[in-house]
Amino acid sequence: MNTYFLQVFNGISVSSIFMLAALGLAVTFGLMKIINMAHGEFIMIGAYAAYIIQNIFSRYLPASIFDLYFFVAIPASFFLAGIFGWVLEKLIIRHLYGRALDSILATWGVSLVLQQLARSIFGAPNVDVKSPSWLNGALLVLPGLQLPYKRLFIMLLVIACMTAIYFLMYRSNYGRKIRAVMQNRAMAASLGINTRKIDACTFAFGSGLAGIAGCALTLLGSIGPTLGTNYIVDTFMVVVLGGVGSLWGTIAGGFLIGTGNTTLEFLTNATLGKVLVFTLVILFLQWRPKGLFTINSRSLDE
Amino acid sequence: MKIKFLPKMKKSVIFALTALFVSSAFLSGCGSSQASDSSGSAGDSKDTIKVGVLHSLSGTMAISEVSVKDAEMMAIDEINAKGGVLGKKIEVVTEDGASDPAVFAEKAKKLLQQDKVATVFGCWTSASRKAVLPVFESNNGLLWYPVQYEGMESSPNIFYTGAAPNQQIVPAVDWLVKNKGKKFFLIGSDYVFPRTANKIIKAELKSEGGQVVGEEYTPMGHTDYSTIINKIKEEKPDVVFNTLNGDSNVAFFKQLKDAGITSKDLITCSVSIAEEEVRGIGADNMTGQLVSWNYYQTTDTPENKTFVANYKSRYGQDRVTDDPIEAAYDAVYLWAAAVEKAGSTDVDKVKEAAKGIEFKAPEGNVKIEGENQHLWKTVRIGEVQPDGMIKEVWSTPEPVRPDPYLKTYDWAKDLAD
Amino acid sequence: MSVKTFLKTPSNKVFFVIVLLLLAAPLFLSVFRINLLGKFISYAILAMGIDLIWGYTGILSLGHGVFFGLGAYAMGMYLKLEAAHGKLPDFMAWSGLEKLPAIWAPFSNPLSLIFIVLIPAFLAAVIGYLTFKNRIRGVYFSILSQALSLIFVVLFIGQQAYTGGTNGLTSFRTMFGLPLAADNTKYLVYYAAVFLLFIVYLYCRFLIGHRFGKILIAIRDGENRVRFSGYDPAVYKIFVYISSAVIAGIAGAVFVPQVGIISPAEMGIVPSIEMVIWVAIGGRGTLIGAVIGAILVNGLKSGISESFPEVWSYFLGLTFIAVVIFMPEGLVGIVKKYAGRIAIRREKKDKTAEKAPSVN
Amino acid sequence: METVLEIKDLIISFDGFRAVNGVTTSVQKGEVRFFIGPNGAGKTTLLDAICGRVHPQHGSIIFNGDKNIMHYPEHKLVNIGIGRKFQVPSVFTSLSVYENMEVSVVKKRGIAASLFSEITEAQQEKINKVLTLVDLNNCAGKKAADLSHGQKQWLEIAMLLVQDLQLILLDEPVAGMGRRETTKTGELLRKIAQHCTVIVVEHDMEFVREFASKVTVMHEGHILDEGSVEQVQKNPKVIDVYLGRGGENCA
Repeated sequence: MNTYFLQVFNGISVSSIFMLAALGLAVTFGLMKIINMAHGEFIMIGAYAAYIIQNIFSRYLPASIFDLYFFVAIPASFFLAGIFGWVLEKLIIRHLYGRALDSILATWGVSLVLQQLARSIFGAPNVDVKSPSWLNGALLVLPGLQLPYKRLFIMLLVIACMTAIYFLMYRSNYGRKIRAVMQNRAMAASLGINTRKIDACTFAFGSGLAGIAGCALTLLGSIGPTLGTNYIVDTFMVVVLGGVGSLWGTIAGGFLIGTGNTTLEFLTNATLGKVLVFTLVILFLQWRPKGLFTINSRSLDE
Repeated sequence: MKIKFLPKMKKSVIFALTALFVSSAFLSGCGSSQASDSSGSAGDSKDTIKVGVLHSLSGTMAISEVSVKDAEMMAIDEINAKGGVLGKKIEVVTEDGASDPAVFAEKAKKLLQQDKVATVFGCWTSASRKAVLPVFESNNGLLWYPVQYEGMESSPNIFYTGAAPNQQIVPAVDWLVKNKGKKFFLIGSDYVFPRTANKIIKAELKSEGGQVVGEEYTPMGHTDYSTIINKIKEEKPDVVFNTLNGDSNVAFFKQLKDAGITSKDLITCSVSIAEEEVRGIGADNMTGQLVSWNYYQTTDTPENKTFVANYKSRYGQDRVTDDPIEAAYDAVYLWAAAVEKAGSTDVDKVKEAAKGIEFKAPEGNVKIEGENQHLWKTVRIGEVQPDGMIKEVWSTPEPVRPDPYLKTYDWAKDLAD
Repeated sequence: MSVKTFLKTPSNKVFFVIVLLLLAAPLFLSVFRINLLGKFISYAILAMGIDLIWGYTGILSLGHGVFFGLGAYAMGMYLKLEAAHGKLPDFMAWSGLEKLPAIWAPFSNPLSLIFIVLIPAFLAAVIGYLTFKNRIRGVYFSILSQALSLIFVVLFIGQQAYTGGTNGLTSFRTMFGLPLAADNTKYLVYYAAVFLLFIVYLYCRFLIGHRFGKILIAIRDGENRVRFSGYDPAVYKIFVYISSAVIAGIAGAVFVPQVGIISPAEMGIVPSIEMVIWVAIGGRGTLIGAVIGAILVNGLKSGISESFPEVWSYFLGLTFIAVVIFMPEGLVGIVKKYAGRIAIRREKKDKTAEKAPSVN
Repeated sequence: METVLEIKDLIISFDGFRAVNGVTTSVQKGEVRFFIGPNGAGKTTLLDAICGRVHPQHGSIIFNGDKNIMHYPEHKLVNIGIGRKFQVPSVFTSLSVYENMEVSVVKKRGIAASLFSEITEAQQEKINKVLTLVDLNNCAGKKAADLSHGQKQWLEIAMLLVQDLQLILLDEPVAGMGRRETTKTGELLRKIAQHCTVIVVEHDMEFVREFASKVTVMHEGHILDEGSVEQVQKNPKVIDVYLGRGGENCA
């Protein structure tokens, strides 16, 4: 019984990780139609940002406040990845609007450079980020049924990010501007919106979200130059399955792929589970090529 | 401005020619210039002996292989500082295998055919070794392979300085059954080494009355182990035998700890985690867990004290040494000793001379077994310490004879044909 | 088509020069370099296939490594059985198989080499039919094709007993009875590769040269317009996808005897995207660009990564960004532009010369 | 007169929003029918339905008396005689003008035909004739990408003309054109109408007045009125929703 309950929890937990990793992509891909193959590398930048903050805390600050580093690391990851994203947009992405296929190729070049950059700076081997002690341990629901705090924390973080995105995109003036630019650039520009600035900020925001994901992933996995490559295909599948341009789609896509992965892995094995999930997603997309949550609009057709 | 008068068609022809010549220039590049200076025996010119170092310096395997390359370079420099081999300096040709077996094969061909090196130190993964094996055999080259592996191989052109299964896995299982319990859960990355290792373990457990309660493989780069940990919890094994590789280990141990399982609750024994990997995992995530190797940085020999000190002073105090690093270091010395004994770098002569050669290695005495070109090695089971070092908890009293095909074990009869 | 008409187009002329150079290469390169060049030729064949589907039809497939791999594995399986001399291949024995699995059985016969073509064709037909009929296109197709290559890599690694796992297939000894390690065999294999390069080029030229090629470009420019002009773009796309997959399969089969190994590492996401780079750098939508791109990039890769392995990633990444953004037409595009400019200048000069009174 | 197109009770909705809501009308042979109406009236959606791009939830579209359009895939509609020009000029920009026409003129559109059969002389003549008609015969070798906006529109119309169609659908053919180009397009429209029926969606009222034989005014998915230009202009409802604010809508 406990096993099955825990499995459900695992499914939700893995879903939340996928959602977190895919959120930034939902912004850059969904809103801007830029396929950022370097998205995984922004996750990596976030992870290394956490590593740097941890090192600063352990080296220069009293040990008593070491556990608080994570609260600094999350915004630091967001900003570092965001700055990288902003620079990238200014240098490269802005040449690629409306050239979705080319954006795949160019950003893949970016991912190569960023990986090698990480290797040059931090070395090829993995580095260790110590989780803050308040995240160690687990919530004891029943004897034998423990829910790790880290996984609960990531779930909360996802909810927080989602809420933030929701308010930013749908309840703020800035969000209105973003949506205006993404839907009709010329019209928005003629209304006096600085579309160039909006583009750069949106891309930086999406990249920053990837950074937060990277920071959170240090709790669960390895931190190395190739960290991002482990997530890139999964996150794209999440966004595509959910439906491009829809926040709900990303949530649903993350949930389906996450629980699908864990359930099939539990029933069969990890290799087969992964193959089955991807095959099912590909088949599903044959039936609904635009994903679960489609925005039916003529402008998207061509 | 002569170009101007060329018709436009010819422009593109010229372009094609330039492009081709550029690439063929790269093709023939260093090779052709160096090919000429090789005399009689391989890689042996007037005052230097050329050797190849072939590891992944880029790509996913660079994580592990760069340190191994460093150890080989250190050994070569040490030997050169003492006057070299046969009175000649060793000259190194480094190649990058780029974590791609096909590139390994290509670079091995280059080292043997173009550079005509006397020997090659290199490879890490079984895939890369299998890729270069036919190259070394058909060119009669010599490869020194420094990593523990799954066995079932004994190429006449390869010397294996890492552990064969009977020098790592087999004794570890035996010790675990006697000291920790009989119920085993096997977890590994989905590739050749873990699958073969687990076949061996299963056969051994059967003969020792042990039991396998679960066997799971995850794709390379798998990042979520919650489901498998859940399966482990359900099966309640005494021992988790871990053959995961690379990044997956980090995820596995971090998540195992989160699930409330520490070495006090459940012992794991890993055979692909050495000091270098422990650093990436975080020592606190696997304190008290077991590993099985032939060498640790803490191994108590005078040779090791010098080795560790030299390695650190050369590459940085924060660097650690581990088993493959040490095995790679040994390989260079063993080759040098064999060349001295043979009085030549000729592959056949070196192979003949290498039989039975002994070396006081950092891990203690090692000896080349002539029959299969593996090393006699001491087996050590160690426990991960909070500082990331590994403390030896048990070792074989003597070096163990290598037996890649497990011929001397009754239970292994059906494994190898 | 006569040789004369063939040589009328500049790009055919350039290709002809390249083939001549390749044929002459053994005169001035060592066997090792010839072997390496043979590998590049297999990549050049592959690049033409990718150019057909990406450069001409505008479909970016990030899963062509799979087709390359399938062709290569078909070849590898045949060579492996030839090396095993009727016994079970070594890796199967370790993996616990007792007899040859059914999917391997046909490969003891040389006729099975037809699978080099058939397997990629079949897979491409199924995937193409599903995705193109369902109008999955653009980035969606690219992402799906990427997932496809991930699926295949995971499967091939996981099915160790049948595929050799991460090790792949290696240790081939002979090909049709000829020892692969012998220099003469290497030359033979090399010339076979050049021959296939030529054949595949002719095939692509044939496709492109007719109205079919214009329809492909039309699909790239405006698929809806094509549809409302009465064509079913899906049928064309499926056909091109299959052609391109078959070419990739042939390239894989050319690759194996030269390199001596095929492993899942050759069919993954990274190699699949690198293949597209060659075409992009050479010049998409021109067959000759694909050929030049593949040979040039791989030549550089061998050269640069031999000397500076760390630099290669930077170099490749930056080149790629630069090519995509600043020279989307690739090297061939630059040459055309440069040549075009010269031609215009020449024309102007000619005109002024006409007007001016003759000097002599 | 012969009825070319018969639309009955057509309902088309996207996510619950009814873009076309119960449209019934018929188009006679030789007509130049204009659909007009404010933005979002459902004109383009109606056009999309006639050429099979969107599938109506309810109703029927019958072509030439017995051909139900919904039974044909989009690419087959050319074969029964319906062609469509898009709002944004959509020609094959990387091909030359002549190649654009070549792709359009052929009747056998299978793979084998496009690989093995060349253009016949009759087809070549036809292309030249039509190119002369649209005044593009001088730029046959030019890349379509290098044409002006108006020329692209004409090329697209020319591509329809070589296809021997019975019904041509034009979506805003003069949008973005100057006065002179517009007049030229209008003349072209007259010539086309001699051979086949034309349905036009257009905002430019001046253009409508000059060339329409019959006008259908749409508003929020419904047909508001139908008849000659003079007739509908007198309808107070039409004046109210459309013509009254016509000034701002005219492009």
